Amino acid sequence: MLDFGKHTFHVWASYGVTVGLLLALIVASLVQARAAKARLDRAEKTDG
Amino acid sequence: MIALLIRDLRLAVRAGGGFGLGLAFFLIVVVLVPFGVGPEREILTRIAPGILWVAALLAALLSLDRIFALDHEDGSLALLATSPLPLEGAALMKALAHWLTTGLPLTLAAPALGFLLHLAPEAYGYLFLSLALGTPALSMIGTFGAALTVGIKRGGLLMSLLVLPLYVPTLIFGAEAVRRGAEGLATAVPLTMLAGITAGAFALLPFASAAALRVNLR
Amino acid sequence: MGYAQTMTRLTVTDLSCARGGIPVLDRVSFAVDAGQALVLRGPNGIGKTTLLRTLAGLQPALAGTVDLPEEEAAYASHADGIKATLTVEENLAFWAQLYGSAVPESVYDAFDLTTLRLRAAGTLSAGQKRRLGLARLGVIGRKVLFLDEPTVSLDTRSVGLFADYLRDTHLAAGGIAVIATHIDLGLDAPVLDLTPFKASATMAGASDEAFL
Amino acid sequence: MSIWEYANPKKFMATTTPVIPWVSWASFGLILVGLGWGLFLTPAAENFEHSVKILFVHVPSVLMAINAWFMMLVTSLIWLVRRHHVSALAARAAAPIGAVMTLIGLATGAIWGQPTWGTWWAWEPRLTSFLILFLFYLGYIALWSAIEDQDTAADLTSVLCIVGSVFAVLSRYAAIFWGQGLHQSATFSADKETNIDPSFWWPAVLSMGGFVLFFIALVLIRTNALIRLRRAMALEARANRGAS
Repeated sequence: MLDFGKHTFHVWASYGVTVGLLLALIVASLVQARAAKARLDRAEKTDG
Repeated sequence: MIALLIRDLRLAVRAGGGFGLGLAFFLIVVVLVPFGVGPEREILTRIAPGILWVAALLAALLSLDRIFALDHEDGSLALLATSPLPLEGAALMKALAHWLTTGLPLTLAAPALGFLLHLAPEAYGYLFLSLALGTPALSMIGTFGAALTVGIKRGGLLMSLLVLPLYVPTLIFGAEAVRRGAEGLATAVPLTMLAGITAGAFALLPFASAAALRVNLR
Repeated sequence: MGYAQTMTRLTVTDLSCARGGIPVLDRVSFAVDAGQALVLRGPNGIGKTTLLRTLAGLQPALAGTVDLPEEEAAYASHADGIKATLTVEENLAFWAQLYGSAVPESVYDAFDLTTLRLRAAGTLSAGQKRRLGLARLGVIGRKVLFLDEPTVSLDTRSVGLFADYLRDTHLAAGGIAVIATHIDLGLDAPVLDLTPFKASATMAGASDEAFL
Repeated sequence: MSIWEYANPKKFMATTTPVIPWVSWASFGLILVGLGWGLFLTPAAENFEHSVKILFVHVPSVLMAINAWFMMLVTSLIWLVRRHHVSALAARAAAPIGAVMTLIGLATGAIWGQPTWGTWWAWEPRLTSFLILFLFYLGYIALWSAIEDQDTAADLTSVLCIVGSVFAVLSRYAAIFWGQGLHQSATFSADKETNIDPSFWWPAVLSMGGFVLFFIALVLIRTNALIRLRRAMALEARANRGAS
């Protein structure tokens, strides 16, 4: 694992947190988007 | 305008506890703190300004959601909206009524409770002054929060979440003024900022509250 | 307590209004002259309350115009804004003060409240509270009244009292009243049935219209 | 064709949907390159050694946290003035992103300061004002979900956003004033690129660009999702009305 001297842990921790939170946000948004699309398709189907 | 203020004050007194409720809560919070923090004199003296201010803030918050909720339920809010009194004036009077029933008693009682927390002798004047300058802002900001959440069922908790962040500047400058007063430092800056925020709140928030009320009445 | 005899007139042209973002009434038009009343009829949910709230200015209309003398509208609904802990007198005094007028003694007799004058409003019966709510209209001195089911929970004698007040005091002095009610008030007022103005399900103007 | 053309939700969705993949990949690429470069190719700074690399995530997230709120303020004003549904939904879509950006800024700021302060959290003026901003975001998001009628929610949240912006600025000065009370002056304030020497400049700019595109892409995705949701609700409401 690349060694960043004294602050190795700190650097990796901050990147880990950042990527982790961004991924969580992306996943949540995509799940919400897919649910919205599904609901819309159902509404448009019954709307005829 | 004054008619609404007088009616609200009369309602607060008639409903019993109008003046006493906020005060009692303030007393309880201040009395609870030493139980949590311990009776050591040095600790209490140091945190006294902060505790008194946080207690005042929570007491103001406690009695906020009744400001518009009662009028909304019995329909007088709609009648007020169609009266010659503009909603901005109504919001202003409601804030003033809330301050008179909650903020003012707190300001008068706070120095007396300072003894319980071993507040530094020099700080009593600043405590009174900072509360006198700051509590009106608490009422006006609170009235805005109440106007935003008047239509929401069980909106009390949500209102606290909306209003507390808005209280931060007043709390910081208020408590800081007392703390610096206690240590004999210059308190001009925090006190002027405190007064500035209160003035700004009374200039901006009646209009924001009226806008929120109009939306909720739609 | 007569009103200035200026020609007060209420004209409504092509008014469309919505409830909860969905249009309920489309292109309602009518006019009411001074001293006249108009009774609104129609099935529940047709939009009587919505129309009255729009006329009183409590909510914006989707389209159309409402012309009435400036600052002369007053609204009264089921929720009559009575404070239980205040006495009858204090309730009326508050509304009078708010509208910048005084409480005329005649209003106590007109609504049979003389004996209840010093009673706390909370201790009144539903019918008495209703009469106090209506007495407010007599106190605020507004010429154009928009009344939503004013006679609910009133006994026949009180309904008669209210009808007399409307006819002999309010309308006689050149006032106007638009009333949504199913009870015959004995006023020889024209009746407007709102059914023909019911908005079609696909009418434009719904707040979601941009999404459809 | 004025830009207000895009206020029409269907048109907005039609024009933005093809753009989203491009912006998403561009932001992914920029972030990858920016952070990769920053992590592996830059030397250790004089007195901070490698912990300066934390800045490549801290600075962009902090900037995006502020810009997201500013964007919400602008879209709220557009909603109040022009009544365009898309801008109100864009504000609602941006709020969670801004909140997460603030959270990232707080976390990375705390990690960045830990070696100097010796603790994981210090009530340092900058971090404190971002903590307050985070509370504003929570209130805003909570208000949206507390109201059923969508137009009322849009109006009330817009008013809250405007008033909140004024108080957010006030809180910023209050936090700075209050921070001076700490007898330790802010030894470093991790201020923007200004105090970063040239060799760090490129990775910082790249990752910043990446974060901006990330924000845009996600706002578009979330706004379109909200538009579809709103359209579905409208269709369902019409179906109920038609049936009743």
